[in-house]
Formats: sequence, structure tokens, C-alpha cells
Amino acid sequence: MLTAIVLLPLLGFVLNGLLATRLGGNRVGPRFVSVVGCGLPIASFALVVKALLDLRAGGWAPLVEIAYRWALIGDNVFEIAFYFDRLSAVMALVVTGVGSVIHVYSIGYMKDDEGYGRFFAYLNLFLFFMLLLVLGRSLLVLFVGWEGVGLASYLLIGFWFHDLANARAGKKAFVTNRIGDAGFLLGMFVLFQAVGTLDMDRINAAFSGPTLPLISASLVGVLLFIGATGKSAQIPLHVWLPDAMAGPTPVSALIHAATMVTAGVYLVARMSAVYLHAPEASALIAVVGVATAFFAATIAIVQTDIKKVLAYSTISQLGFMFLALGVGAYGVAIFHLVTHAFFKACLFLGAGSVIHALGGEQDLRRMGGLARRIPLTFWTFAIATAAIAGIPPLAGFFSKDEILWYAFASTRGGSPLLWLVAAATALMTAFYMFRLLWLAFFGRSRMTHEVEHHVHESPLSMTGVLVLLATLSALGGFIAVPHFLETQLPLPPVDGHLHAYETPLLVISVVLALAGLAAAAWLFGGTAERAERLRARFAGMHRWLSGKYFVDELYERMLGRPLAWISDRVFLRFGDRALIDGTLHGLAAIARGSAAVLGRLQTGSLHLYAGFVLVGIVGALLWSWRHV
Amino acid sequence: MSDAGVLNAVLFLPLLGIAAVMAVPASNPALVRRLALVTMIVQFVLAAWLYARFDSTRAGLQFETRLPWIAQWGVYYQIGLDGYNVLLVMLTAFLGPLVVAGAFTAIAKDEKLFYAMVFGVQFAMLGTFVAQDLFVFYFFWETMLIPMFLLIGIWGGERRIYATLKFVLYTAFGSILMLAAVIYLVWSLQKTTGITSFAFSDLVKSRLPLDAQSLLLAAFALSFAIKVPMVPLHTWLPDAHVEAPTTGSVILAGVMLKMGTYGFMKLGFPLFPDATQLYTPVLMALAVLSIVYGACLALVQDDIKKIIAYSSISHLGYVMLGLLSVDLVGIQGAIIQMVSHGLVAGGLFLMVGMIYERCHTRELRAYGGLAKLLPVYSVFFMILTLASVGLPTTSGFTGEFLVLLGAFRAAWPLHTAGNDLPLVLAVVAVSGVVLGALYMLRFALGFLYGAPRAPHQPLVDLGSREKAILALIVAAVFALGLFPDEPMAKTELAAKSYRQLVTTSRLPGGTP
Amino acid sequence: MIGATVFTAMLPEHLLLLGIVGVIALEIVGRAERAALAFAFACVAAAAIAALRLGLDGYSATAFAGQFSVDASSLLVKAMVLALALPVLMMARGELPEGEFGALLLSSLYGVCLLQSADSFPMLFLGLELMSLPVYVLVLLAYRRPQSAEAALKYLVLGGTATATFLMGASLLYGSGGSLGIDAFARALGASDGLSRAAVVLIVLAFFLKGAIVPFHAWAPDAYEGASVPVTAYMATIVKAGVLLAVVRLFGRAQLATPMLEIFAALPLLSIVWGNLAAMRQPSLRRMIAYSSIAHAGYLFYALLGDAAGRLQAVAFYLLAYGLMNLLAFAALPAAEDDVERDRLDNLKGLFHRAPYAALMLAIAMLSLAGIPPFPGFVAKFLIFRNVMAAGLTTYAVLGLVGSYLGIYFYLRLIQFMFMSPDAQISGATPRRGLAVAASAACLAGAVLIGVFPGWVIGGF
Amino acid sequence: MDRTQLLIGVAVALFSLGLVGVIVRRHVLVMLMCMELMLNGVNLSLVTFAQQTSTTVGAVLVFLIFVVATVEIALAIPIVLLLVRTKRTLDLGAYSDLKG
Amino acid sequence: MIETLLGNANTLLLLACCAGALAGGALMLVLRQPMRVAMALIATMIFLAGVYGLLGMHFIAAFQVLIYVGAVMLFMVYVIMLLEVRESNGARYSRLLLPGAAGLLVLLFVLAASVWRPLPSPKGEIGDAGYGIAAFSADFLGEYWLLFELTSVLLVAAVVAALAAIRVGRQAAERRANG
Repeated sequence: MLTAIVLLPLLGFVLNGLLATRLGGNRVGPRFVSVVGCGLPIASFALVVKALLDLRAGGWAPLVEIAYRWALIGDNVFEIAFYFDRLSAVMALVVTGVGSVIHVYSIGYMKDDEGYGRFFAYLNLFLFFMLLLVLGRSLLVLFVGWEGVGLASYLLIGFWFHDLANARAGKKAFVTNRIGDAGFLLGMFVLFQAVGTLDMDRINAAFSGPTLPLISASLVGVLLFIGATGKSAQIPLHVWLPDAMAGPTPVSALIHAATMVTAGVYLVARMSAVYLHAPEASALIAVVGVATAFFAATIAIVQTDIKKVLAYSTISQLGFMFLALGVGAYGVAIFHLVTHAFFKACLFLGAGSVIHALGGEQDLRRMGGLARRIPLTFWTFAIATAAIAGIPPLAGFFSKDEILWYAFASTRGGSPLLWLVAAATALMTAFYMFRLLWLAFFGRSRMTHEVEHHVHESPLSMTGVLVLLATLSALGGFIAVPHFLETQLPLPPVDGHLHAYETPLLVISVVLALAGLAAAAWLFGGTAERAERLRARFAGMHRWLSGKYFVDELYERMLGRPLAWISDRVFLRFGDRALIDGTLHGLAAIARGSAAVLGRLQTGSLHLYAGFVLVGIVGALLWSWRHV
Repeated sequence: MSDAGVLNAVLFLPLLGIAAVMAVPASNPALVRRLALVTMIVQFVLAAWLYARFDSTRAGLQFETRLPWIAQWGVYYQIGLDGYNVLLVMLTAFLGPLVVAGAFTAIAKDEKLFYAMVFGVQFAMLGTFVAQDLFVFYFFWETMLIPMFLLIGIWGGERRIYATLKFVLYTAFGSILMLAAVIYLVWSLQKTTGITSFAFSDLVKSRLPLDAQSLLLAAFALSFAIKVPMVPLHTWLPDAHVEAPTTGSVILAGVMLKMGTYGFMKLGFPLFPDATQLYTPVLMALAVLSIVYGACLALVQDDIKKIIAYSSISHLGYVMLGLLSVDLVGIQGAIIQMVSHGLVAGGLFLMVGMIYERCHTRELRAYGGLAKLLPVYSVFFMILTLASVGLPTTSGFTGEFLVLLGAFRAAWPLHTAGNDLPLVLAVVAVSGVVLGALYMLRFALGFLYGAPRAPHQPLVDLGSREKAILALIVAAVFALGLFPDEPMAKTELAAKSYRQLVTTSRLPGGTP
Repeated sequence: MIGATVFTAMLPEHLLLLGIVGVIALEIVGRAERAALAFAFACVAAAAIAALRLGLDGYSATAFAGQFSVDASSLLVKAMVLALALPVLMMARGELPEGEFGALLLSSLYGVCLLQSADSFPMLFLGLELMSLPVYVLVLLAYRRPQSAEAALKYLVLGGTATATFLMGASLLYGSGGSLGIDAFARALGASDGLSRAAVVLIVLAFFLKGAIVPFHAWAPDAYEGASVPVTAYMATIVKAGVLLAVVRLFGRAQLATPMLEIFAALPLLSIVWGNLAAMRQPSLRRMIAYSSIAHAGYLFYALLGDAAGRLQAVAFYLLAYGLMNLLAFAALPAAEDDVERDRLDNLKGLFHRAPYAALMLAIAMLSLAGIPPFPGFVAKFLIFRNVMAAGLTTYAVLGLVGSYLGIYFYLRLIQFMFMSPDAQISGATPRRGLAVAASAACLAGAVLIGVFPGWVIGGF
Repeated sequence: MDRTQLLIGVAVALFSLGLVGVIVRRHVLVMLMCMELMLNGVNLSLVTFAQQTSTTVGAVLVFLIFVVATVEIALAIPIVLLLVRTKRTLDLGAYSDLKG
Repeated sequence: MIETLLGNANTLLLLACCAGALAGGALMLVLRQPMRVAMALIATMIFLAGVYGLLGMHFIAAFQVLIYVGAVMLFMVYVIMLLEVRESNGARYSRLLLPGAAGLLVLLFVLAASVWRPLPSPKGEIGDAGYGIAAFSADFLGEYWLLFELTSVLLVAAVVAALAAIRVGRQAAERRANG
């Protein structure tokens, strides 16, 4: 059954890919595409639910399903097997659930795109690999999915390939991920070396067992985390995600917000047994996470592209999740993952609806006053914004609050400092989200006329999805994911004397959220001239932020150019041409030269020839005197 | 016909093909093509039959033939299949028909001679793989130069003369020293054990002092490393690839380069285990250097053929790494990587040929947005590109993953023992994964994406013949990526014997 | 009784003599132009068959004590040489005055045969002279080109010098041992006194001169170029074969030791390198072949380094492969009006498109001469270097092989001209004549035979 | 020094003179005569040794040498005449069309 | 007394002949006119004949005079006279004079040094009748008659060769005559 869950989307990919693209000569119409493209994900969602029921029926004993043996080398077995437990269940539900609704949304969003069939094919392909990722039993399968989703995202980012910029973004995403994957590979190797298998349940068992493998858990942890930073866009490999917004908005919602980018979080949570023995690695994760959250938030404040704002907010939220992982609150991280999937998907799709409404306009500076024009979109968007900002009792509030709490109090590396930074980030989050809300929906319109008059609410297939997701963002907080996962991912202990702080901190976080709301309203309400003044005041800082701290430029200068230089100058021009071929040509020239010399010796004069003979005789005789 | 007979038939069918195409009047090229294709297909069918009959549970030779040839110096015509060569023979036979079919429209000049030469290469390559007698091996090894020389030289590009001479002289130099080594090896075997024989099975009984082993290994390794090619002996490859006709490139990348790695696996390392042990760090460093060097060079090429050529250097570096990490996983990975590279690089060269037939340029800059102009072509191209990048589910991943894992497994114990070099090399090799993505995607980016741009528009997309060729290759690529178990089972025993041979010392005083 | 022995033992020689006389007779009655060549061919063929039969029967006899004796291997060698002469005769049809050519060729062959049976230095001397003297004039016979006289003179003068050197050595040998038997040489090879050493050196150098080993090679390129194609072929193959086989016979079972060993290694090695390098930029095929033959002489003399047992096998097989391939090349060479233009390499450009058969034959010959499998030249080269290696002279063997590597280029260069270069503008190359094609076909057949069953052929000697 | 040494010394001297004559003299006929001189040197040494070892074969060889020497000249002269006819000179230096 | 005198006389004669032969040989290298060179060669040959005679090889001496001087040199002189008219008195020596001279010295030294060793003193005394023509002929026709026969083959070949060479010359002349 697990196999079926995985394979259904693949089937969709094959069908759509072969029949509905120019590869198969567009044999079928968009209706077929929509049915297949949405039907199969929904079907696999249903199967996931069924699997969950079976899981419960089976007393939550993990379901294992071995598809086939990939390779048997000596006594090393590599199996393609699936593994279904609470964690995978949560992930699978999110993936298939959110995935399905986004598929539905795409029907409307991509309606009159020439690559309609191709789009759904890619989306299904993505689902296939994502399910492989979350259901895979061994790290190998997980890695297959891991790289596969990377491929899908590459294809989807470059979906509109006639614009080279999109393709570049896709390439950037793929390559950046590859850097992480290299680390992932090494981590796998170390684990295989130590445990002798790649099956994650076995590995966890080995690390929870009485005798630990003879390996530094922190080494493994760090290596795997490198992989996670790539996939989940953490510092220093976060640069690809903002560019990835070049893809169609549903893609941004599904891949670059709800599911794929959270794979890193899933990986760490999945390998929690390892990390429990790797305090250094965990600390690193926590620090990187919170730093990412903070810096991304600062950047998000000044972005003017609606999707870029959301992208940075995604990075920031992922940072929160890693913070939770770093302090050992794995369940909480997953919890935030889930809620984030809800509201961030909702936000992206809302943004998509806005863009759809404005005929492709993405710049906040040319929006405004949309609240009345597209009310449904506005309300859903507002709810999601409140949710992410952490306004109780919406979903984001619960998950984020728990993260803050454990960052403060966890005995596994929690500290007030972490909490402080995280809290500041939360404040900024609220601020930039509401800024977005205000700039887009309130104030007077800054739209051009032709855009102005063709603004329209999106079709039902889109708004319906928005409503659904908004509801989830509103109520998702009441799904006690951490509790559900507790048996598998126990929450970290909290030292008792800190319990006194729990309520005050909770209050503070609420206050922070509201403060952010207020600040945004005050600055951007009406004509946002206060914001202008503020920007003028901090022009330098603003340049830094809007320049994203110039990380891309830095990488280009530190890595890109040196690599090109070495390859071209040192390897190609010097190594290949000058050194190696130069030597060979030199030898050839020597041969030619000596040939010429020998030719000139053959003067045709008999005297000379006889002279040779004389020389020969004399030389030979003299030589023959040796050893007499 | 007995199985051994079938193997002989597979080997000698190309000669029949030569005779056939030579018999056809030049005025009827269509018939020449058809004959060539049919012969190749028959050959593949026979080879496939043998592959099916190959018993993976039996060590040693199968379908063996052994006839005296120059009996008085112990030279026997001895051929057979074993785990070492079964996949490569299969690969050769598989690519044969595709190569011929791919040349149908590309070759317009001297077709008879052309197909005769293709058969000649096929014959020599198969012979090299199935040979079980060093003399026979060398015989075929050298024979292959001639048809390749003509293939590149007659049907090649502008600088074909330079390229083909470079190729031949490079290779011949290695071969000459190898010949000296062969003679010395056999002679010393005769001197020490009294056996006068060229049979591999006897040669592995030879016992040589370390310095002799080192010199002989150097001679063999030079010849093989040129063929592989390993940096710094690689500079013939880009020229040969660029100037060669598509067929030549496919044969080169598809099979011929494997002959070097195969030589290392079958002869170079097993014959001189102690020297191999001694020089493993050097060779491993060269292998990793090849990985990185090739990748970096592929990164800055503007000629699409050169990109693939340099990528070959990089990919075969993995093979060498796997072989040198005398670890079962690594060895199996190396074997798979050989086949995989044969399929992927061969396919890519075929595709380059197809686009070259349409546009007559290999400048990367001249192209763009082919995904719009040639959607079908682009799909195949993307698949092969990703296979070359080593994306999971493709054969490239199987090879690279196992090789790197094997290298790591071999390096880790040494690391704990205090020798970090192998580990460092393994880690550097992993970086090749990133570089690979970098250059192949750069290629795809400029090639498929962006605004449609290509000379000689409008372009016609792939015809059914081309589709069939590529579909077969892609199918093989996925088969090897998803279900490598079965082929690896066939090679497992060979890998084990290789490990055993390379790890047991054969110094004169040593215990047998 | 004696008479019978004499008759049988010298049967090949007798047949050749018959041929000579017959050809002269035909010349006298003025029927030579049509019949002489055929008759000569018949006689040579008969002689070859006779030698082969006797050899295969393992016949051996001492017809004249201390002067002339035959055994199986010498008979087989004679058969080989005579057989190699047949294509030459076929090639000559229509290119040379048949009567004179026939008579001279036969007498030269007579000399070659004598060399294979000589047991004393006077016999060797007569054999050498009988082999060489006619060739001087054969070179001259290419009266189509004025340079042939020059070529003949150079050959004659240096040949005479060689003779004188040989005789000087022989006389010193005589002085040191009081005997002119052939075995005296082997003895002197072992001796270490100055006289014997000098004798050995002079004799060996004389053979180097005849066999064109650097630095005594200088006559070869000029003579080969000056001669007409069949004569060049004859000189390149059979004369060389005669000399080499004589040397092998002279050495008998003697093993080389320093310093002779070094001389025997150094000069051939030098000529391998020299010949291969100098051949790189030659404008005419004959000159190129000349230099290549210098290199091949190097390989052949290399064989003497090896242990005595394998020498004859190695040399004979090499000569067979090498001879067949040279003859193949010359037989396949298309005819042209002008003998000088005929083998200009530039005129061979694009030959494949004008005359595919000729081009393929030439290509095969070149590759075999280069020692690249699957052609017999490879097996021959392998055999020689194997013997050298087996004698423990690893370094020399490796050096020789590396030297042989230098040779690959110019052979490939010719192939490149024929197959890869744009066609040369030839004023109607006259079509091949049937006999020459037959000759080339015969050579090819022979090459295939020894290529597929080398073991069998080697086993013969 | 005894007689034999003397005679052999003379013989090798004549031989050397002949060889060097071939090298240094331009006149074709002179060169041919120098070749004869070489052979005479050989003859002398042969005769000496024959007389010294009192065996016949040396003398026999001397006879053969007479014959061959005659033949060589007999062949050389027509060639020279031919050359003279084409080159119009007896200067050996002029006969160098074939080279390289 | 008389014997010793005779013996000394013999020795002196021998020395004189050797000196003469050497002188003749040396002159051949230095004389300009071919005719004189020929004369020098003839002188050398006659001196050598004297040496042979003194060694008791009378018949060889005789043949030396007959064949060499009588036949070969006569032929040579004839040719010289025939061609002399054409002879433009060109340079005497090739460019290799100095190397040649040096070579001469080295070669002389090397060869002489190689053969220089005490030889067993002669068995046969001077004028030993054992080397009369009769005994020699007996040997020649007995043990060495094969050589004799083969010589005839050689001569046949030589005749053919000479004829061929001459005919080539004639054809060349004709071709030049025809232009």
C-alpha cells in the first residue's frame, strides 16, 4: 500500500508526461490532465489516511514494506523499502494533503498556460519524489527522493524556460542543493561505515541501544545538517530560495514553502536518535537556525516583491524550526512545520491570487487597496498573516510559542539568548507580514489603469482552496502534533525552576506579535510617508538589507570567479595547452628537426659515404679492444 | 551451436560484416547500411543470449575456447566470458547497432569503408574484452588503433589529421612500453616457474620482486592510463572527440575508454599486487585529480563535444577510484560506472551528432531554447544530462554512489589507523558531484533554455530512427539505475577475485 | 654415388643454373622478350618447390666436405628466398628488358642460395659476389632515369669496399687460425686476441655494409631510389634476406659476448633510430622504403643478440613477413608514365579514390611494416624482441622497441596521404598490369597465411 | 720484428691507403684503382698467411679475388662511361643527384 | 757465408719490395694525373709480385703480373687514355682530404695495433718447393674444384652483366641522339 501511495503520483507523471506534452504530441486535452493530475494525488492522500488508520489499528507499530532489493554487494544489502510511523504519517499527510489542494488550485491558476500538461506532470513527479523522501525506510531511498525533489524544483523553477533568468534560478537551486547533498552523502557514508546499514530505523535503534556505534555522532549530525541547510535554505546555503520564486506561484507554495524545503527538518527529526548524542551538532543547528531566522526576517522587512517577502519569511520560519530541532524539541519543530505548511501555503496561494488578479504584477509598490476588490483573497490572506505573526489563537501562535519556550528552557541547549533573538525575530515577522498586508490591501491603489480595471477575484478552484487553507491556518494549532509524536520524538526535559517563566514569556510573545501589527499599521497606514522618512533616516542600513547583505555577490567573488579562473587559466591554458601539449609538440619538433639533420647528412657524395665507412671501421675496432 | 561457439560467432561476426559490406557495390549505399545494421543486431542478439546464459554463481571462465596459436611460445587463442568482461561485452554489443543506425544520415563519403572500419573497431574491442591470453589481448588492443585512425582521419572534422595522429601516437607509445612489459613478464614467468604461457590464469602465478613489479606496472599503467585517460595523459581525448565523426566519438566514449579501466582491473592491478599496493596513493590521487580536473575543464568549454569529452575524463576518474579502493562496493560501483558512462556519454555524443547534422556547428553559443524548438530532443537530452550528473534512478547515480561509498569504506579504517590521505581524497572526490552538476547544467542551460536560437532554422525534431536509438539508451540507463542488482550479481564473483588478487602479495619469497 | 648426392643437394642451384643458361639461350635466339621471364619464373618456382620438398623431407647432405652442405633449415630458407623472388619476376613484366633481367636475377639468386650452404669463406665470398655483382647492373637497368648510373656506381663502390673489408677480415681470421672454414669464425668470436677480434669486427662490418646498417647504410637510399621498382623490391627483400641469413649461418651456435655484443646492439639500435627518423620526411616511396629497410636491418641484426636457438626462426620469419610486405607494397604501387613521378608521395595523395585496391594493399603493407597487429609484421617484431629479452638484454630490447615506435609515424603518414588527403592531380595513371596485381594478391595471401598460422610457419624453420 | 709482421703491416697499410683513396680522390678512375689497391692489400696478407701456415686455401682465395677484382672493374667501367656520357665529367663530386 | 748473404739479400729484397709497394700505394693518393696513378698502381702490383715470388709463391706472382698488370691495368690504362681528353683538370682531392688523412693515420694505427702480435715463425722456408704450381693445382682441382666451377658461373653472370651494362649505355646514347 505504501508503494501504491508513492507510485500513484508517478503514474500521473508518466501519463501526463507521455500524453499531454509535446513529447507525446499533446494527445489529450486539459480535462484529462486535470483529472489525472489532481485525481492521483488525492487518491494517494486517501491511501495515506487509510495507512494512518491501519497504523493506529496496529497499535502504532511502524508499517514496513519492502519493494525490492536494489543491490546486494557482498553482505551489504541496499533495499528499496518504505517505512510508515507517526512521523512519516504526519509528513505524508501534509505532503499529499497540501499537495492535493495546491494541485487543485493550479487548475485555475495555470488554466491558459501552453505547458499545462507539462506543469502537472512535473507537480506529480515532485509528489512522487517527496513521498519517496518521507516514506523511505533507508537513507538511500530518502536520498533518492531528496535529489528527486531537487530535480522537480529545478524543472519547475525553470518552467517558463524561454526566460533565461528563470532557468538560471533553477540551476542555482540545483547546484546549491548539490553542495548540501555532498555533505549528506558523506554523512550517509559515515553512518554506513559505523552501523553497516542505511535503514534509518536500524540506525536510530543502534544509537538508542546500550552500546553506541564507534563513531562521533556529532560528525554525522553536522554532515547530515549540511545536507539539510541546502534543502531547507539555511545559512550559508539559503541563497537559492528567493530566486526560486521565479517558478509559478503554486510551485512556490507547494515546493518552496510547504513541503520540500521542510525536508531538512524532517531529516533531522527522523535522525533524532543520532542528534540526541550529538550536543555539538545540535548547538550548531540551533545557532544556525536562529541566525537564519533573524537575518532572513531583517531582509524580509524591506523586500518589495510580494513573493520575495514570503520567500524570506519562509527561510525565517525554517530557521525557527531548526531552532526547535537544535534544542531537542523535534516534535515542536514538526508541529511548526505543519502549521507553517498551512499558513505559508495559504499566503503564497493568496499572493498567487493577487498576482493572478493583477495580471502578473508582483511589486508591492504598485498594489494597494485591494481589500475591497478581491475580498475573499484578502480575508484568507489576513488570517494567514495573523497566523504567521503569532496572533492567538491561530495556528502559528501555538507552534511558535512552543519553539520560543523550548529555546528558552530546554535542557538540551536552550538559553535565554536564543530566546531573545528568536523573540526579536518574531516581532519582525509580525511587522513585515503586516507591512505586506497593508501595502497590498490597504491604503489607496497605486496600480496602473489597465491593471486597475481588469482586477478580478480568482475562480472557485483557487478561492475554495484559499478558504480551506485559511481555515486550517486558523484551527491547525489545535492539532496537538507534538503530543501525537511524543512517544516517538519525546520533548526535551525542562529544568523545573524555569517553569515560573512560562506564562510571562507567553504574554510577551503575544505582545510582540501585536506590537509588530501596530508598528506596521502605524508606519504603512494611509500614505506610507512615515516609512519613507524612516528609510531615508537609515539609508545605509536599508541598502544592506535590500541588498540581502550582498551574500550572492560575495559567493560570486569568493567561489564563482576563482573557480572559472583556475579552470580556464591554470588548467586549460597552462596545464593542458602549454604544459602537456606544449611538451608533446616540442618532442614532435625535435623528431622533425633530427629528421632534417639526418636528411642533410645524406649529401649524395660518395666520398662522404666512404668516410662513414672509415669512421665505422675505426670505431668498431677501437671498441673491440675493450676487455682484451 | 555450443555456447563457446556462440561467443566466437559474436567475436567474428564483424569480420563477416566487413566482407559483406565490401562485397556490396558502392553504388548501393542503402544496402550497405542495411547489411551493417542487420549484422550488428544479430551480434547483439547472440551476445544477449550469452548474457542470459551466463551463470553468475560460477567463478572463472565460461564459454571458453582454447586453441594453440603459436604453441611453441605458449600463445593460445583463448577467449571466454567472466565477471570482468561480461557487462562490457554486453555494452559493446548493445552500442553496436545504435552506432551504425546513428551513422545512417551522418556519413555520406566512402560508406563501404566506413562501415568496414566500424566493424573493425567492434571486432578489436570485443576481442580485447574476451581475450584470456595476454598475447591475444595485446593483439586486439593494438589492432583497434587502425580502424580508429581511419575513422577519425577520413570522416573527421577540420583538424582531423592532427587529432587522429595525436590519438594514434599517444596510444601507440603506451602500447610499445606495454609490449616490452608483456615480453618481460612472460619471460620472467618462464624463468621462475618454467611455464611458458601468456594465459592470464598462469600469469597471476608469477612472482616478481617489488622493483620489477613496479616497472612493469608502470609500463602497463602508462598504456592503460592513456586509454582511460587519466590526467595528465588525457590531452588526446578532447581533440579526438571533437574531430571524430559522431560514430567515432560514440565508440571512443562508449567502449574504448573502458578498455583502459578494464585493463587496469583485469591485468594492471592483479598482475602486480605489491606494486599496486605501493603506488595506490599516487594512482588514487591521479584518479581524483582526473575527476576534479576534467570537471573544471568541462566547465569552461564552448564546444559541446569538448564538454562531454572532459566530462568523460571526470567520470572515468570515478572508475579508477573505485578500482583502487579495493573495496567490494567500490569495485562493483566501478564496473557499473563503466557501463553507465558508456551508455550516457555514448548517448550524449549521439545527440550532439543529431544536432550537428541539423545545424552544422558545435558552438554552445550558437544554440539556445532548444526545449522550444526540439521538445522531444530536449527531453532525451535532459534525461541523459541528469544521468551524467548522477541523479538517483539513473545509472550514473548507481555508479557514482557505490564508487564513493566504496572509496570511503576503504579510506575510513586507514583514517582511524592514522593515514588520512585516502579519506581526504575520497572527500575531494565527493566534491566532483557538485562540479558535475555545475558543468552539465551550464551546458543544459545554454543549450535548452532561453530564447530559441539555432542556425539553420526551422529544425525538424527527432525522427523515429533517432527516437528509437535514444529510447533504447534511456531505457538501459534507467534499468541500470533502478535494478542494478542483477548485473552486479553477474560481476560479483569477479569483483571478489579482483579484490583477492590485488590484496595478496606475490613477492618471490612470499607464501603462495 | 657422390654424383647423386651432388645432384640432389644442389638441385635448387642446378635448376637456377638451368634457368640462367636457358634465358641466355633465349636471348641469343632473340625470343627473350616474350619467353625469358616465363622461363625464369618456371625455373625459380621449380627450384623453390624442390628446396621445399627436400627441406620438408628433412634432407641433409654434405656435398663437398668443408665447402658445401645442406640441411633441412637451409633448404627451407632457400625455398623461402626463392619464393619471395617470384613476385619480383611477376612485377618486372613490361618494366625491364626481360632477358637480361631474368639472367641477372637468377644468377643473383644463385648467389643467395650458395650463401645458405657455404661452409667456407671462399664459398661465402663467391656467394656474396655472385649475389651482388648482378645487382649492380640490375640497378643500372632502370635506364628510364639518368640517376640510375650514379646509383649503380655508389652501390658498386661501397659494395666493393664491403668485399675488400670482408676479405681482409677473412685473411686475418685465416692468419689467426690457419683455416678458412666457416666454423673458424665462431671460434674467433670466442677468442680475445687482437687478431681474431679484428677479423671478427671486419667481417661483421662487411655484413653491416651489405645489410645497410648505420653508419654503413649510406648507399641504400640512393641505390634504392635510383633503381627501378622491381629491382628496388629485390634489393630491399631478397638481397637483405641473403645477407642476414648468411650472417645467421656464419654465427651458427655461437653466443655473443661483450664487446662484440655491444657493437651488435649499438649499431643496429642506431640504425633503427636513424632509419625511422630519416624516413619521416622523404618525398619518394622508394627512398622512404630504403630508410625503413635500414631500420628493419636494425631489427634483424638485433635478432643475433638473442640466444642461438631462436635466431634462425626469428630472422627467417621476420624476413618472410617483411619481404612479403615490401613486395606487396611495390607490386601494388600503381604504374605511371614517368618512373620518377611514380612513387612521389604527393602523387599518392587521395589514391584511395583513384585506385582503392592499390591503396588498401599499400596501407596493409605499411601497417605491417610498422609492426601493428593484426598484420604479420607484429608477430615478427614480437618474436625478435622476445628473443632479445630472453637473452636477458632487457634494456636493449626496450630501447629497440622505443626506436621502433619512432617508425610508426611515417608509415601512417603514407596512409594519411592515400586516404585522408585531397586527391592529387594525376595525368592519367596507367592501369595496373595484371601480373603485378597477381603478385600483390599472392603476397597478400602469403601474409594472411603467416598472419593466421604464425606458429605453423615458425615451426617450419 | 719478424717477416710476417712486416708483411701484414704492409698489407693493412695498402688496405688503408686504398680505403682512404676512395675517400679523398675525386677522379672516378683513380677511386676504382684505389679499390684495387685494397684488394691487393688483402692478397698480400692472404699470401703471407698461406705461406706462413703452409696451407693452400689462402692461395685459392687469392685466385678467386683476382677473378672478382677483374669482374668488378669490368662492370665498373661501363657504368663510369655511362656517367661520363651524362655528366660530362669524371669528377666524382658531380655525381650527387641522389640525396636527402 | 754465401747462404747468409743470400738470406740477407733475400731479406733486403723483401724489404725493398715492401717499401716499393708502399711507396706506390702512397703515390696513388698524391699524384694528380690518373695515368701516373695507374703507373703507380702497376708498380705496386709488380713489387707485390716480387714479394710473392720471394715468399716462394711463384705461380701467384706470375698470375699477379698476368691478370692484374696484363689484363686489368691494361684495360684501365686504355680507358684512361680514352677519357683523358674529356678530363677537365679538376680538383685532385675531395673536401674530405684532411679528415681522410687523419682517418688514414688512425686506421693504420688501429689495424696495425690489432694485428700486431708475435706470429708463429713460418714452417715452410723460403723457396720451399712444397708450394710449387703442381701441388697447388692438385689441391685446387681436388679439394676446391667446386669453387672453380662456381667461379665459372660467376664469370658467366659477369659477362651477362657487362653486356647488359654496355647495352644500357648504348640505349642511353641513342636516347640522347634522338634528343
